[in-house]
Amino acid sequence: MATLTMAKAINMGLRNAMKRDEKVVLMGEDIGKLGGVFRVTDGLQAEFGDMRVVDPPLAESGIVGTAVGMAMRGWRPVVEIQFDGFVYPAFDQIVSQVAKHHYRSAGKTTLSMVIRIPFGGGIGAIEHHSESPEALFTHTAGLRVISPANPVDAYEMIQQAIAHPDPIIFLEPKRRYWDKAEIDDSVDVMNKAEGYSRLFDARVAREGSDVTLVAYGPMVKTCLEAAAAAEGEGLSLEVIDLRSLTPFDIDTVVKSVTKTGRMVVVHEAPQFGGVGAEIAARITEKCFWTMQAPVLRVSGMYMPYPAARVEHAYLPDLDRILDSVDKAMEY
Amino acid sequence: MATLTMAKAINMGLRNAMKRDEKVVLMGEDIGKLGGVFRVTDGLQAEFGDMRVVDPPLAESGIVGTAVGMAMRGWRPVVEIQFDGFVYPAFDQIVSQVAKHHYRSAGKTTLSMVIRIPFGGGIGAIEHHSESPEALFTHTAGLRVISPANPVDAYEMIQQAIAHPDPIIFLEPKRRYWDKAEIDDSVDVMNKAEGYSRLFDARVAREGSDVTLVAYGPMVKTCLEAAAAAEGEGLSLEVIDLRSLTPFDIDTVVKSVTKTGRMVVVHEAPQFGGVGAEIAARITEKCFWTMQAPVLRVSGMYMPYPAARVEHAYLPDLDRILDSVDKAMEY
Amino acid sequence: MLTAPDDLIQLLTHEGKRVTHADFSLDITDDEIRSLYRDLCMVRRFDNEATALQRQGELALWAQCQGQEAAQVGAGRALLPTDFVFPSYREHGIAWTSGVDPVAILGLFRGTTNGGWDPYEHNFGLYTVVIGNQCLHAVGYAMAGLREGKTEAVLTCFGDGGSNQGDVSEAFVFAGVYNAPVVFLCQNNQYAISEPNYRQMRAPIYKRAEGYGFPGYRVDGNDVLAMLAVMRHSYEHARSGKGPVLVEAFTYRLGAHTTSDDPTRYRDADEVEYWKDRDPLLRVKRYLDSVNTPQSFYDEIEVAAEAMAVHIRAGVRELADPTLDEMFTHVYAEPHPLVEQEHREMTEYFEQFGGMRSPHAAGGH
Amino acid sequence: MLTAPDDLIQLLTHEGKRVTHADFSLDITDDEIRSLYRDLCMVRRFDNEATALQRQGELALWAQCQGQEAAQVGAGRALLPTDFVFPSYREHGIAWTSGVDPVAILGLFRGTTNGGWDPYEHNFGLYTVVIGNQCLHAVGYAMAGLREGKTEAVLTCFGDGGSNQGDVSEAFVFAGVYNAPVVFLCQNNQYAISEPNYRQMRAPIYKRAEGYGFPGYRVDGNDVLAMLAVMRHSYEHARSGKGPVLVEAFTYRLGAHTTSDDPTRYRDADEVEYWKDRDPLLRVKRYLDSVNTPQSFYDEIEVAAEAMAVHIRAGVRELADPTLDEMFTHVYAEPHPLVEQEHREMTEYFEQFGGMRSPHAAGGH
Ligand SMILES: Cc1ncc(C[n+]2csc(CCOP(=O)(O)OP(=O)(O)O)c2C)c(N)n1
Ligand SMILES: Cc1ncc(C[n+]2csc(CCOP(=O)(O)OP(=O)(O)O)c2C)c(N)n1
Ligand SMILES: [Mg+2]
Ligand SMILES: [Mg+2]
Repeated sequence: MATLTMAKAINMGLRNAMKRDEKVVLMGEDIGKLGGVFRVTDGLQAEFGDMRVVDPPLAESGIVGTAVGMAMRGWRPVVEIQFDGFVYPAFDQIVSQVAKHHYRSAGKTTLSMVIRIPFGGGIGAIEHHSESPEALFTHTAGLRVISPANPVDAYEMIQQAIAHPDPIIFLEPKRRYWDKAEIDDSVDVMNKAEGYSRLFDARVAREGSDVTLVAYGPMVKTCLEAAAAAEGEGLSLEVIDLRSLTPFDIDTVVKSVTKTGRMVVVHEAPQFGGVGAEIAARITEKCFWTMQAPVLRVSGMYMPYPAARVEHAYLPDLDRILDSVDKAMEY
Repeated sequence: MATLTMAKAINMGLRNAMKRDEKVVLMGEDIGKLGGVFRVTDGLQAEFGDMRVVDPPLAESGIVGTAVGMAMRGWRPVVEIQFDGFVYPAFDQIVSQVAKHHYRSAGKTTLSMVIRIPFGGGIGAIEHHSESPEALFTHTAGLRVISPANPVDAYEMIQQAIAHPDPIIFLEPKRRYWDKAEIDDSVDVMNKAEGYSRLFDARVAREGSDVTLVAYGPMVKTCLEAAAAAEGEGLSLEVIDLRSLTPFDIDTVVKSVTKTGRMVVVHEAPQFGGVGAEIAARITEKCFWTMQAPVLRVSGMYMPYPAARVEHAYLPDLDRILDSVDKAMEY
Repeated sequence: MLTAPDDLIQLLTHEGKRVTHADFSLDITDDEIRSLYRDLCMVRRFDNEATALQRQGELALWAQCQGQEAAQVGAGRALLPTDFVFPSYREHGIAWTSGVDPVAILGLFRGTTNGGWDPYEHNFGLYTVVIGNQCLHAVGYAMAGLREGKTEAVLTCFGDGGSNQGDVSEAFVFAGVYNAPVVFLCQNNQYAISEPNYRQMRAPIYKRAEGYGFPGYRVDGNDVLAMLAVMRHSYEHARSGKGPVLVEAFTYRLGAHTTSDDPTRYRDADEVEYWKDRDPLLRVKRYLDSVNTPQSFYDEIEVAAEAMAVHIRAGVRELADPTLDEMFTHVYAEPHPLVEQEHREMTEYFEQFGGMRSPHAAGGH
Repeated sequence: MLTAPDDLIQLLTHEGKRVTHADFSLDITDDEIRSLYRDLCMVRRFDNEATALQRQGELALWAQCQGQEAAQVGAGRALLPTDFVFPSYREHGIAWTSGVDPVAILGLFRGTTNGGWDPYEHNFGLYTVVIGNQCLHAVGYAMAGLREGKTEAVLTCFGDGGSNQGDVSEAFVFAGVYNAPVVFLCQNNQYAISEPNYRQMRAPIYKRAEGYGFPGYRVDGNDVLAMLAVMRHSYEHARSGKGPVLVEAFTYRLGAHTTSDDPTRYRDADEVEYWKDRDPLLRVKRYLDSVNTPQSFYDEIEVAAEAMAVHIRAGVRELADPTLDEMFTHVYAEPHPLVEQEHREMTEYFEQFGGMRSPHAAGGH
């Protein structure tokens, strides 16, 4: 057992994956000597050499595109995009190639690759460093999109993602990199009987009976804080940590909503066309007669991510979540 | 008055816009001598010369990026992306620059530009030529996304879009390029008192009372056909042509749903995370007590656009729409 | 009018005369040249058959390679079986020399598949329609090969227009930095659909290589001998650990961009005439005639080509539309609940009508 | 250890000796050199103040330009007022010579704005963080200038790492094809964050220009005289209708990539020492000392720099956080109902608490 930050937990997960399978290659700007701008790959180049921990030229399409070529040969590239806002130069390769290759080749080509993206705001960064592009990927069939919310999941999920045969967008909630938790590093995550079979399952992070809060990545912690605060006011909130956005574990959410009849979805991305829209539409369709209030959404706003000094107003926080919970209760 | 195809109607709209304002410049692969692969710009280079109708190097990011630079100087570039599937190389410029520049510059820089994209399937094309990427743009604040469904709208909307100060993604339903309608070319669209003020309004394309069908671009016609067929079965369907996806004219839809209590949204893009999700979520929130059935969605599937010989199964058609209408009625 | 520059690497003039070049030579027998000629003819025939099939409505589209056969056959024949090809969408000649069944190629253009062949069977990757994407895959594939200690060359193809995509220059960068054994073959057929070279570039493409740290050559792409020589050299350069090479094959697209295109809108008949006289098949024929090739040789090719044509025509008509099940297969390597759900729903939906019917099922439109 | 190559265009050695160059010369008085030195010192001071402000928590981040002052002041001073600049995020020196208020620059790094100045006021565009994007804007802006019949040069800046982005090569292509009056300035400070040149390229960057059909030069970027001469020449080349130029300013980032960076992880102290001796300020000082510059000259600069520092410190602390209203303004040029709705909702929401409170409102952290 070790107490690790999420950044360190991912680091350990990557190390395990690299030891387990020598076809695992990390690629990303400054991930070598520097250990990445968030130090997630700290020490790995020293340990595995610069053929396995690659500091590529500064060109995201090039990084993802060459990773595709490596994957075509059975390697397992794990790409780090330095910040969310810098994934767009690689968007074409991701949407037209990474997502489609298995289908186009009728399964002959398997692209087992992971694209790690530190995402979201809350760290006071300048523009392009705080975005939440998940909806752009979840709409693209062929990709799987997952996001851990805590160090334990981060540690396990990164290893499972690397072992998985499909391409996976792995969204790391950057403002949670420094959150700590106990990690049991004595168990081989991939040797647990289930392997990666539970990778796409949602998790009930906290049980409750009045309203279901649904979140993923950075907002799970915020929802848990809201639930704790609500308890004081006599409200019982159930918090679901989706963990995976596609596949979307609808059963876990339906089960919860069947109990509560009310749901608030929380994410940092703008509401319009965000992941919350799909969740709301899908759950409403499934649970039409159960819902006692419409699905409400708490999210970022329809604007470019604003200047850091007002991001606190842009980002969903405990108060805004509870405000929506109250609205849901009023129905 | 002239009877024109949608392609010709856009051609005439472009010509008018170019005559009206000499800062309008068209840029796009093969739009010159060839007149574009769909001949939408036929004859315009001969008329306006190759400084106003530009066949640029084959590089979409380059085309959009240089268009941004021209717009920064007060020019009004109208970019043609040859097919939907080729817009992704320009995605970074669109999302990080086109969408954000007005905000970043606190309004000092106005990017009055239009990005025309023939989109959607139904023409038997090979891969990457039949995609519906609209949800990737509507989620991006700073862009406006519109789509005409018929030649008259195409003719007027392209002119209004070019005159508008904001960047606009103009989605042309390519399978409707050959649809014909009467166009009144004697009126100067921009001299009509309203200018572009109604550009973002939805339109009730057919009145009805039982179920509201909501669509845009290529699916409007399909919905109208479905409504005509349903009439025979005694069902009265109201069809709303959104015309604009962002802004989304929620009032027109709410008004309709308040009357019908039932709604089916139709689009070609995959359902998961599609524009229909946002419409469903938003309308459900607004009309929670009015809805007699959940919003149902008829759409493409969660897969890369399939081989052309099965696109008929992938694309929403009259039967699938009526099937969903029946489901909505059963609630 | 676009004509041929005079600094091209050439070993066989368009009049069919063998010439020498200071840097490149080819030790080749007339029989070997006949064998190349045979491939040129087979590819030409394949291309013509496909065009005819498109006209008959059997294909949705066809991208002709007519005029580019020498560039492709030269590049293809110089490959070793262990080398790998990342083609664009017009490399029918390289598909042919790689042993891919022409019928498989046609599936993509018929619209029965987005792929059509197993990339690993003949080390010939899927056609790539999004311009430039494949160049990066080639580099990555080659980088992985280096890690495996292989000495294989990787070929990737793109066009004159395609050379401008950011992905292609990024591929140059990566190949250079990692010394990847990639041969970049740019078939400069002088047009990107309707746009002639002068709208795409200010300097010849092959010159870009130097700025990225590797050699670039410009070859007469209508000269199969020069292509063979330069490509052999380039693959060997790559295999022997010297890194990437860029080869610009200067050629001409004799046909339309695709069967949907109308080249009369953007180029003159006399330009096409000029290039017809430089037809890559014609010059080899001129040479072979000058060395007394018997008519029986040409007859034999004709017989083989006709047999292939029969195979293609029958094969294409047999290419079945995907079933609903096939349509839903392979979106992911592992099951995905949403795909499964939609698969189930669509199956149930079509069962109302007795299963999915194909508008094409009756055998064409 | 990364050292200086010896084929750089140089007019002033790092020992402070003026030298001649076959292709570039500069007719300049000692007083003019003093004026350049003054700018170098002001920019250095601006940079140091900003670093200090970041350490004090007044800025979220700072990207130092230390070591690159000569490249920037040379490039900036050679501009005419009608020319336009499309900077990256480290062009503080060019911002300075363009007349942009240093406080405006700091707004971006304080996090009070995503922009901070009016691009048209000093013909100095907004900083661009997404690597390479701005190069295409520069080309488009120049293309529009051609259409207006203007004879203006457009400068755009990027880094050694940035040179690899697809957008930059596409900018080369477009500039070449359209003969756009763009000067591409690559400040090769030898690192892209932690990645040294050898991880980014196989050949010197300036060589890429030729492949795109225009000249490329490699200059000693720490030599303000060489920079001034080459940039003057290049802008004039552009303005006179000869098309684009690429200038690689070979320099060294003496500081960290940004205040978040830790360069000790990836480079050695002796390398930094080597380059400190090549400091762009030092060599001009050595020269000026050799021509008997009075101490009063240096004192006057010190006074001016201190005045600027006072202005910066006061100005930065006064940079207000955006209000809620400001946050919602300018998403679009024309009203957008969804933005209006969310604006309304958030205003109502914050009214419950008596308005939006800023965690920073008390005057910094
Ligand atoms: C990214 C992208 N943009 C546009 C297209 C549409 N398109 C298909 S082929 C072509 C021209 C390609 O010209 P070139 O690279 O010279 O190759 P050629 O077709 O002449 O072999 C274009 C514009 C595409 N397939 N991909
Ligand atoms: C598209 C993109 N990818 C990654 C980044 C993150 N990033 C910021 S600066 C930088 C290094 C840039 O190096 P270089 O181009 O040499 O410029 P320098 O910072 O040395 O001036 C990186 C990787 C970015 N801003 N944009
Ligand atoms: Mg071509
Ligand atoms: Mg640098």
